[in-house]
Amino acid sequence: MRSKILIRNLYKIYNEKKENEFFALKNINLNIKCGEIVIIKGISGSGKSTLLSLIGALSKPSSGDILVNEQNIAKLPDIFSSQYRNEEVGFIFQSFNLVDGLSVYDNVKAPLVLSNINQDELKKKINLALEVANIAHKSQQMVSNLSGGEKQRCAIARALVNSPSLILADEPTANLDKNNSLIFVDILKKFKQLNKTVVVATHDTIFDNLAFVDTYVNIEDGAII
Amino acid sequence: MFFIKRILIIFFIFLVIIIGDLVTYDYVEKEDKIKEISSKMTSISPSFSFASKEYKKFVYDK
Amino acid sequence: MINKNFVDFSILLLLKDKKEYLFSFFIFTFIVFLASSILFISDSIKHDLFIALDKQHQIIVKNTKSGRYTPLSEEHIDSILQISGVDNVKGKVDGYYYFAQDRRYFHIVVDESLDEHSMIISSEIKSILAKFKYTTQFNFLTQDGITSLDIKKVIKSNIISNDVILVNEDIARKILNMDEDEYSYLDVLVPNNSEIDFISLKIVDLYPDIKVKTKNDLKSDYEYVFYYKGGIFMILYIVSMISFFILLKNQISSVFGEKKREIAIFRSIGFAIKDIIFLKFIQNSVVALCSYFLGVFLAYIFVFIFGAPLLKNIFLGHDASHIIFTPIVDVKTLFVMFIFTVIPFLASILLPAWKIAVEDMSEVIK
Amino acid sequence: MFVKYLCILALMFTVSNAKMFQSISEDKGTFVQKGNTKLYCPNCGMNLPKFYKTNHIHKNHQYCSLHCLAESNNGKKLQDAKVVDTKSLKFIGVKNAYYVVNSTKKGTMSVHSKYAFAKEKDVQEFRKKYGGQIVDFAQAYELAKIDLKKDTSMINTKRQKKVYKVGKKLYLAKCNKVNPEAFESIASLKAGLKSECKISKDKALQAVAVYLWDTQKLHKKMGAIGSIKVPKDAKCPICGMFVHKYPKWAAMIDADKKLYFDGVKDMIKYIFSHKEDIDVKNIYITDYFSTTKIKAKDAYFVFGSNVYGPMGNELIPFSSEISAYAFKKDHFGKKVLTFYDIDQDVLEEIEEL
Repeated sequence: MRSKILIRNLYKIYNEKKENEFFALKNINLNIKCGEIVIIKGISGSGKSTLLSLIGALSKPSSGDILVNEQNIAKLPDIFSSQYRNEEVGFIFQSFNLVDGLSVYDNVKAPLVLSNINQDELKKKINLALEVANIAHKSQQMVSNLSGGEKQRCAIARALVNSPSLILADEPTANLDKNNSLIFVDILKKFKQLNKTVVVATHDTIFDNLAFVDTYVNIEDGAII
Repeated sequence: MFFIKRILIIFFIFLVIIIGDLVTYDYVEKEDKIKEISSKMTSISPSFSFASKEYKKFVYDK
Repeated sequence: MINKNFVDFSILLLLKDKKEYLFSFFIFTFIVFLASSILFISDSIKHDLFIALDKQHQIIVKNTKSGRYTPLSEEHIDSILQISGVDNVKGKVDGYYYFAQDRRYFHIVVDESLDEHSMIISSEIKSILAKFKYTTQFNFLTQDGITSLDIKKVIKSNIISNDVILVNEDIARKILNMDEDEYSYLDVLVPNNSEIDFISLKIVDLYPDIKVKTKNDLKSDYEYVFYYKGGIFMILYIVSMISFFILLKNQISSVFGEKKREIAIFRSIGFAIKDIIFLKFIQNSVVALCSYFLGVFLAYIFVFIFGAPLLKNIFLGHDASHIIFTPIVDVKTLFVMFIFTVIPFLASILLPAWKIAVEDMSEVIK
Repeated sequence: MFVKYLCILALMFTVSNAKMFQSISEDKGTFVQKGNTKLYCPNCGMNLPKFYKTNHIHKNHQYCSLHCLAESNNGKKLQDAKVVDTKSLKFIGVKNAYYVVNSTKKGTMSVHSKYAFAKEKDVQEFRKKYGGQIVDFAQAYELAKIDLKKDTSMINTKRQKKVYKVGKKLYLAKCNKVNPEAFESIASLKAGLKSECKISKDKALQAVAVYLWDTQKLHKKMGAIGSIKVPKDAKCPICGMFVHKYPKWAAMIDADKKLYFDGVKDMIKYIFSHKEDIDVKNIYITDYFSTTKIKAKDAYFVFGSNVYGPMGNELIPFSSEISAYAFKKDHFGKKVLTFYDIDQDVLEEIEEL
């Protein structure tokens, strides 16, 4: 199977060449294939979030390469890395990162407004994503009125709306109760059926020993063990 | 878009009022009136007082 | 780059944060309103004055004695007439009559077409006289007793006729207590414009006590009064400048504070730096343009349709209720105002927005 | 503060000067003339009580001033004239009179005032106050004759610039038609006008009388009117500039085809090159001071002054010799020329300046 993500000799150093220099990631090499579900495990501060934001091109590595679809996103200028985030990646954050004051529908719409598509298609895409994330019934609600699980599903709908091939989830269940966490695991299964590549960074034990997960990666002090 | 359209309509109403006022104002009449009176005066001084000291000086000193 | 969805979304976000923008919107509107009201009023007054100046002769001569104005005599006319280049000299009677009951001055102007029993007054004076029950005639107190004149006509008040009473020349002399050979001012007609300055120098040479004003002097006097440096204008402009900077600070802090997280969210879902800047640009342009035009429009309606109720008193004093401003819209100055308000406003928003957008957002959105 | 400024303004009209020094009221003086011209000077028509203190009597004619006396007698020697004593207001023989000339009190119709007194004591007193020299009648009369030319020119200037215009306006507005030919003197014309016009003031009546007398009986010029009308597309044939931009400098040759120039210099250049086709009568120029159209052959040109036309140094045209010389003095001109004085050398000299 084709490689989706190929990481080579990746380093991320904060405060480089200063007194408080800190190696967040050290020499990471990773190969994730298309349609794989990868769980990155590690305690907080181990560097798994940093790795995820590097894969999502939210920040730039200090050295090393990240090849996504054989394209090195580590060295992309802003305009292309933004496009990559918009079209290829769906993010699901621990704190959901929804825009307060907007409805669920408008939150999900946000990634689509950059491309010039017509109203019907826009509606269709949003409704589809809402269906998949099982939040369609609350589409006109303000996100500030939602419960944690609903917010989560709203964030998932937003991540899916542009039908990206790669989904990155950073501690998706940290703010959820047991029930909602299990729902997320179900959704993860759904992603597998949709043939999406998923990378989840978590320290939650709920993800342990899942049959449909392809790879478990353990990270400690910025290095894979 | 709806919002912008609404604003544009409001501004358009304003504009119509203003242009209407500008067009209907009789400049010629006013000009004639001023010229008529000013041709009778030798040294025109505006017939108003002004709140600042400098201004009074201007009106009544010069 | 401009697409409908994006603009819609920007407006959506703008309406979401309308409370924050409302303050800026009101302050901005008020500043523009105030500044353009002042501009409209001063332009209107200036316009009227310059029209009035148009009819003036090129040189106006007044006499002084120990720093006070004194009348001129026939002799002055004779000798100024002898200067080559002068085509005609007219002596004019003009002055102020003190109406003690209302403690104000009436400007007595000569109208040769009137007879000895009538006068023409301005509508402002009409309402003042009406307060003292003078509805058909008015009694002037002169040295020789009472001079009673009938009100023949009432003319509209404008910037120069507001306090004017037009009377026959003989009556004017009587009211102002001037002899037959005395004149308040002399009008000197000089056909060749390029000789005006030279001739006014010659007149001063002839009579060192005489004060000579050329039309250009008067023009520059008016220009000076309505120049931004002059008195009240300076104060008003400073006030609006200061409030404008307060407004800018407010607007910048709103971008820096809570909006930081929002910007990071948008970045994470694929908004490029240029998209963020464009988003802020659309939002603040809507605010700035709406405020600017609303301010200008309201100022126009306030000044020219409602007659600038409070501001008028600042400019014209308290007895100017009958003056109507001539609607003059100086597009050039409005454009300059546009440049000096909208552009810094937008710039002061876009710079911090850009600064935040380029920051590493991975920490903010964790 | 506000009231203070207004007070100053109000005061300026309360500080009023006394009436003219010469004037008295009618009942205090002696008037020897008969009929309706009793109060008018036969030479100039002016009101006698108004200028009473300079009145002179000669052969039953009462003149307003020594100027009028000298003018109407063509400067002949007069020993039997009488003059008003400034102090007592009575007439005395001129032989016994003391004249004070050049005092600071203004005279009548003359730049140099001449007042007469009967007693030496009064003369000294007057001189102490107002200065001047004490002379006898013969000397004063000589002086008046010398002043005559200058005074007449001053009076003419005033009349041309002002009095005729005022008179004409009043005559057309307030008077019935009057034929000045029917009157033998300006005084009788003025007396006649009194009944024909709705004018009560002596000054206004005087203006009408002077206007009718001078322009219709003596056929004096009223002063030029109208300027050269330059069409918008007229170009100067010498320099190619549009002339209508410089109306003050316009010059015109009114031949079959009208030619316009933006200055006398260019026009002269053209004339020199087309000498045979141009009649001098058809050449018009613009008077510098009045910006009116005048004939070139009657004009005076100042050359070498510090005033520049659109084409640099210019020959600046004037309608009268007096104004040309006045201009030459004020603006550092080199020469005053008539139209016929201008030749190739002058043109070259201008170019070299």
